[in-house]
Amino acid sequence: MDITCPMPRVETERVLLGHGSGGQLMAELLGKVITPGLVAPGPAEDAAVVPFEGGGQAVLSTDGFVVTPRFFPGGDIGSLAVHGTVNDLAMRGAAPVALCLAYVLEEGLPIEELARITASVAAAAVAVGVPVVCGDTKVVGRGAADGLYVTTTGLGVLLPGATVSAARGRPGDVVLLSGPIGLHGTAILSAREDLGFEAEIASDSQPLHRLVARMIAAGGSGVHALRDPTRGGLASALNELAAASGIAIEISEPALPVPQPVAAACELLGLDPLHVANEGCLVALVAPEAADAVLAAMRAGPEGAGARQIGTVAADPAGRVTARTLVGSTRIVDMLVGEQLPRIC
Amino acid sequence: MDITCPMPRVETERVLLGHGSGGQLMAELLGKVITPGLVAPGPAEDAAVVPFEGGGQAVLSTDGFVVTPRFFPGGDIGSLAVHGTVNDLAMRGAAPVALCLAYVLEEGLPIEELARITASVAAAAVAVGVPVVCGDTKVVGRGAADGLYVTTTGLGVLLPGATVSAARGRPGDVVLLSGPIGLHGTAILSAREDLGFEAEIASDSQPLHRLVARMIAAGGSGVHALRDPTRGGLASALNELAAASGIAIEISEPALPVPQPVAAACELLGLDPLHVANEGCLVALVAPEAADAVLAAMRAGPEGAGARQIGTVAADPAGRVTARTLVGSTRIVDMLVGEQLPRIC
Amino acid sequence: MKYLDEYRDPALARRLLDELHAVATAPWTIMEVCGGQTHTIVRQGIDELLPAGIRMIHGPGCPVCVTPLAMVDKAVAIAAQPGVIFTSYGDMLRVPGSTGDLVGVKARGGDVRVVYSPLDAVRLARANPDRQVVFFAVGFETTAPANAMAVLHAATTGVPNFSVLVSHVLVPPAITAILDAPDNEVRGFLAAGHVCAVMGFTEYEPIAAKYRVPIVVTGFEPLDLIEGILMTVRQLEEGRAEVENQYARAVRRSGNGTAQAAIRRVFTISARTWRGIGEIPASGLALAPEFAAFDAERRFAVAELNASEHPACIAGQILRGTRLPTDCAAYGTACTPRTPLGAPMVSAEGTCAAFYGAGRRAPLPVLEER
Amino acid sequence: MKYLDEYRDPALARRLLDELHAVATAPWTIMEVCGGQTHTIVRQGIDELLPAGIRMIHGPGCPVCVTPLAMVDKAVAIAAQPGVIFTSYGDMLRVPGSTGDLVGVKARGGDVRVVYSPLDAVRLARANPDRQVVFFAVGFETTAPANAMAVLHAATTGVPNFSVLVSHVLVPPAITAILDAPDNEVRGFLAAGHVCAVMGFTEYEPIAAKYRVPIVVTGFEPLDLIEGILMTVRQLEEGRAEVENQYARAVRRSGNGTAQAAIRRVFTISARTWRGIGEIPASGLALAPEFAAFDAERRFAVAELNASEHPACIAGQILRGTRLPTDCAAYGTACTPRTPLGAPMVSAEGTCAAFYGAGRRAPLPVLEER
Amino acid sequence: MCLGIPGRIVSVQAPDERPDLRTGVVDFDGVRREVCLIYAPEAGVGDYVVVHVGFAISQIDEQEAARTLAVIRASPDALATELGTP
Amino acid sequence: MCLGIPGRIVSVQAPDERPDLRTGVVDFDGVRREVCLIYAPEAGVGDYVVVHVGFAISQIDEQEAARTLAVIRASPDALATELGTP
Ligand code: SF4
Ligand code: SF4
Ligand SMILES: [Mg+2]
Ligand SMILES: [Mg+2]
Ligand SMILES: [Mg+2]
Ligand SMILES: [Mg+2]
Ligand SMILES: [Mg+2]
Ligand SMILES: [Mg+2]
Ligand SMILES: [Mg+2]
Ligand SMILES: [Mg+2]
Ligand SMILES: [Mg+2]
Ligand SMILES: [Mg+2]
Repeated sequence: MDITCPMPRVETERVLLGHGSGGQLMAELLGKVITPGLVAPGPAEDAAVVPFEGGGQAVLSTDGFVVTPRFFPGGDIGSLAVHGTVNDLAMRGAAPVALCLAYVLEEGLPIEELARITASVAAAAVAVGVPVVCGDTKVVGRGAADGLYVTTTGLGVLLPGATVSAARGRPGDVVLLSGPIGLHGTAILSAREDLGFEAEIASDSQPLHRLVARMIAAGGSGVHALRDPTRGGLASALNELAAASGIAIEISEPALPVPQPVAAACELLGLDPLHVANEGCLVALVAPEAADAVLAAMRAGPEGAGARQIGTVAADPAGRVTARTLVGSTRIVDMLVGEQLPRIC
Repeated sequence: MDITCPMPRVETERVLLGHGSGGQLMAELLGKVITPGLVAPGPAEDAAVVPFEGGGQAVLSTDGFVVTPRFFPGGDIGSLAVHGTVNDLAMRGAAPVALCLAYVLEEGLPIEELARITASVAAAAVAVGVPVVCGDTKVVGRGAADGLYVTTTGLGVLLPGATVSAARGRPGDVVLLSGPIGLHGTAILSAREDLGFEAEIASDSQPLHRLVARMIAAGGSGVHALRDPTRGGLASALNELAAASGIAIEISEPALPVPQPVAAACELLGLDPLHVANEGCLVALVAPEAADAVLAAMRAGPEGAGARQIGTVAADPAGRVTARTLVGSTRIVDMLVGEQLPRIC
Repeated sequence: MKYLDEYRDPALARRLLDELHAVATAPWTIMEVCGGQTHTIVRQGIDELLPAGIRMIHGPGCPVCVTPLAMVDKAVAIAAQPGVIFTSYGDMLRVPGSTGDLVGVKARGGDVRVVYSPLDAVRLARANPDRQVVFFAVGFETTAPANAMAVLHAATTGVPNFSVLVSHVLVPPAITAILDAPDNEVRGFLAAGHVCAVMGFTEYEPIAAKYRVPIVVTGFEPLDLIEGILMTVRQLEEGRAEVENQYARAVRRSGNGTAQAAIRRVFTISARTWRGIGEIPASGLALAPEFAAFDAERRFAVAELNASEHPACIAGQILRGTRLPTDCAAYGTACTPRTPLGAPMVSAEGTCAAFYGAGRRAPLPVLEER
Repeated sequence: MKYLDEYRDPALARRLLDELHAVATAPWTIMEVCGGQTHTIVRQGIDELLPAGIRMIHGPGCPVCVTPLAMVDKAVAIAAQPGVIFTSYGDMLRVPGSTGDLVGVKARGGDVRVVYSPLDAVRLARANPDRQVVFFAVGFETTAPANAMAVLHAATTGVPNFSVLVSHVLVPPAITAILDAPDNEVRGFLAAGHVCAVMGFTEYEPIAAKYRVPIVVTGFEPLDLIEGILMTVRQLEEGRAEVENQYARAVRRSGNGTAQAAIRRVFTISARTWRGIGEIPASGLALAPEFAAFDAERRFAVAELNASEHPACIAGQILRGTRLPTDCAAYGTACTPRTPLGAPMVSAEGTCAAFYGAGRRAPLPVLEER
Repeated sequence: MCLGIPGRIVSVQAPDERPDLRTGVVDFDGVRREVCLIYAPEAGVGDYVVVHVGFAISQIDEQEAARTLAVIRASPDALATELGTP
Repeated sequence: MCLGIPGRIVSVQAPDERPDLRTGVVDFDGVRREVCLIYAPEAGVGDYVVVHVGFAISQIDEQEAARTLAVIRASPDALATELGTP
């Protein structure tokens, strides 16, 4: 097709905020620019399982944290950085063994704030029961960062009996969700000053490794796939699992636990709760015969007290996520395209 | 002491660029703000050795890379991020097993540049022989980063016979240096536009794991301590080893391999080559009986072709580094205080 | 939420649908005018529950879809100027102009900010007296009073560094244009509830009468929409062509007088080009001469760009419901939501985007761990 | 490097030292005036190789050490103003004023930049016409011609947004002040080679004569310094008090006429306060009235701050060589290179900092892996 | 177009000299925002208004709201009819 | 004070209308920088100048430089004397 100028033109030469939003733009960037030639092709996993000394296996995951504001109801960038990486390890069926911590600090950051964040990292690590074994601190000039960024990397060891992979979802599996959705993203939005909203809402940021340990203990290899629906929300998590496993996922929209203030904030800003980030819940694809035991195990602890089934897995159409809507119709559950922007329309 | 105002007052409440320069300010920040309560006390190591599954050991190291300009003679931020972490693993006597890669991208970064840097990461990892097993990509708003930051984390396995630690330096050890100093820092300075200097100088950025493997193979547990003198330069590396091992190190200034353009740039800007960063050499404390074999092994490969003895270790004064000067006197080799600033005086 | 949740009751929705199935005997093509209504229909899958003959056409009621290429180009040109803070509702940021979009301007160093309210833009101007703050005043009659108040507020309190780039459109002329097209197939309209909350619905009465089309003022929740469709079909089946009000809880016949007065004070009626449709006379709002000082087009003297749509795009016919996206050669190949060639692919509620979202296509792989 | 490496020859240094040991029979206190010379002495450990009776006193020749607190405060106040780009040689960034230092201003959002040359600051001003670019013009006679040329250049080519905060000092009045102190112990001087490259050394001749002190114009390399010391000791041993030129490869008796003319054109001689010493009449340079428009002090109307030194600090006596840092109660406790209370602890070449560096103190632990 | 969300006014402020320039805090199930009330001159604390881009554009008529629902509820329930229950 | 480093002029430029406003590129063992030559009016390509903050403040007198070294070299070598060798 011959495209002459002037024609509608979207930005394709520069990195956009939407490239980091966990949606289609990000998938495009990863697929076209970052992973080719760098990472061995394979399903999208939360953490990598690496052959290690003498036939053993090590589990690794790394995540950068750039959340703003750095302090928000329910947590801060320090605790979040611990939980995020511990959870990514857990999503692969691993228990955390060690954490690495790398700071990028902006010149001018109040040292008192750095101390508070570091104390929060330490407290979160103690609560998880994982040692921070190494670290790094870089300082960049004023205006070359927004205060402080953290990258945490986790080393984990597979839980006995765990065979979890994003690619192991199977037709017939049930889809379990451990708790309410949208809390983290909404808490961050309401903590941002520029939109003028206030809400008494706290992020769900919490470690999920104990929840996963209970699930694996109860369901063994019947726990097929796990994912923490962080950036991009539940919609992205489900689409990634559907793509990696080559399955169809159907969820029931009325079954989704969307807390009232989350629903309200989404209505006001025109957002979809399925696209809003979470930091303390997980979605699981579980073999039907193990589902009851796994669900009971989830509910046996505080992180999974509100666990429930939200859907089922079918064979076709592979890679597609659909939702049974409130009025009993179905719709495609698509990934966010780019950045999550408040809209008026 | 009662300090009334107005009095000379230095900035103590904010993070300064000097806090990231590998010198005294950084040591102060780490010692007072970052490590207490977070990292178990212990000697300053390049990488952590972590007990792992079934009595094994895993080696971990993490580093953020914020170098500007991102492309410089001899390398770029991508290859540097691979070399830096591989080298930190090597400094603990470990062979690299896997790398994790976390990007923080600034909105607006040309995607072509991201692709080039990623290709450089991939090429460097292939050259090292270590797979990149997982990654993460975050995007921050325009003005909230300077283009691109990378954090790499490495998992390694101890080389057979390696018992390397910053704390294992012993009186009587010889101090070996693998190659010329100051190249990386000078290359970066001359690639910066604002100072107006030009020099045909390339960074020494290169992986040192094969060099270390040769050294351990030749010297076994006689290789006591290793360090790559990156930020803060050789002066910081030696001071850290002296502190961690509780030893005195004396080096011979005339024995230091300072390439001509490095010397010239340092003269012009009033810098000390001992404070200038390196990314492709190491300093080793080696038992005297193993020194010849280790030196020969170093020289057996290109990274160590210029290896030489630069000093010796004594018992007292513990923690002190001195240099035999050109005119045959001695001086204290101190760490940089803060940021490395060009001076006229 | 009160006044939302009740109107989402699945059992009541079922009842209304049953009644609709019982009432509808002939095929009818109905257009919901408003993008917000399209959103509910697509998101709840209401169209799939309708009787086979009832076909919903997504109308032009989405500012993202109808803002012309040339106006997006002006926004991009102004936003790219140094010293400018360009503010907009989030909707417009990803709309491509012929030289790029506003997210691209931002990525290249422009200061583009999303605001929730136009008053936030005025506030920003007051906080940054040495910068020019421009607000992209798009929208329909619903949004016009808010945008009018921002201008009035800036004028009254003296905020000289504030200006607006106006691209306001009006619904009735668009409906008339659709009905005037020789190949028009639309037989009834759901009027936009919030437009009517501001304007009332007296101006629709002559249209209903002249063109013999039922027009039902409709809300935005599932029950509202199904009831609005039901009321329209009832009129069609009974041969009536009246204006009815399904959304009586928020809409009065004469609308919101204060808001209308503010619109009349700040704006005058003008011709506007609608993306995908073309110029429609008297179909938009421009700043009244009294407020010309706040006109960003004057302040920044942006060249009038002669931007033309992509030749392959058949958006005009799609917006009028006479052709389907799958009739378009570019659909799904050159034209996707990520790289839209035409208006209906731009917003998630656009007809082409809605088709694309529902079509069979493999999700993009995400190869990275999260 | 040619003209550097030759003057670092260890064998020749040995010969000169041997000769010095042979020549020196009595104890002599000698001051090297220049911080650059101090740097070489400290870094090469030359003082430790001298005969036991020869004691080197580090003089006031370091702009970092002698710039008064009040001037640093002015720099900090100007640099903190919005719209200002404050430029400086790197030396001044970590010098504490009474409200903080320039690195702190930068950390708090000020735009503070290190330049290598004052012409780079002028260039920056030309590239940022809407910002005020201020250059911190510190230094001795060596630096004055460069700073003068920056002002001349800005005046000639029309760079109205450039200005200079002048804190220039002159060497001969400082030497005189030291010699005038009742407890002075300095018996000979190494004059600063590069100051004399600009100024020549005729102005030292009356001082040598009046105070009966040998003054040897000396270079900066190890051989230069040892030879300079040797020449001074020879004079002392022989009872001579002349001005001699060790650094003949760079210094002519009348200096650099063009450079002197530029200084005279742009600056006038004025009183200056020296940190740790106090005000010395006619010991500095101020902008000539013709260039008052480029005076940052006028442009920014910074309040005259009455900053006082720390009462514990005995810097004045230390700079004159009459007391040692270890005589100071604050030394090594309240006063360290990281938290200096007085001038001699500020720069690495300051006497207190040099003592601290050589003293026994545990290096700070680095607990993090690199 | 025209996302409009109903919320309850929880407080009202107005400058003394311009009582018409009212603003209010509106609560949406726990999320609150300041809203301009100039176009809802009759609405007070406790009333529900439809909010669009920070402006109340319409006050909810509670009786009409109830009536709409009542009409729908009164329509025949096909399933119930089929099963023969009322 | 006054870091001054000797370097060799490798090229000279001057604006046509102001031949006195000369600048040059000076090489310092492989590191090059543009330097203002206004205070070294006699120095040309190949000459060594002492550079301070981007200005040549003095041209090196090569004969004096050699002489200084010759003087030092001529001074008695104590070690050699001790050992009885010249
Ligand atoms: S698919 Fe794209 S090009 Fe075709 S009609 Fe729709 S918007 Fe236009
Ligand atoms: S140690 Fe500090 S306080 Fe004491 S004289 Fe030196 S600079 Fe002054
Ligand atoms: Mg991860
Ligand atoms: Mg910032
Ligand atoms: Mg490391
Ligand atoms: Mg930037
Ligand atoms: Mg990730
Ligand atoms: Mg994660
Ligand atoms: Mg994850
Ligand atoms: Mg490190
Ligand atoms: Mg490192
Ligand atoms: Mg290291």
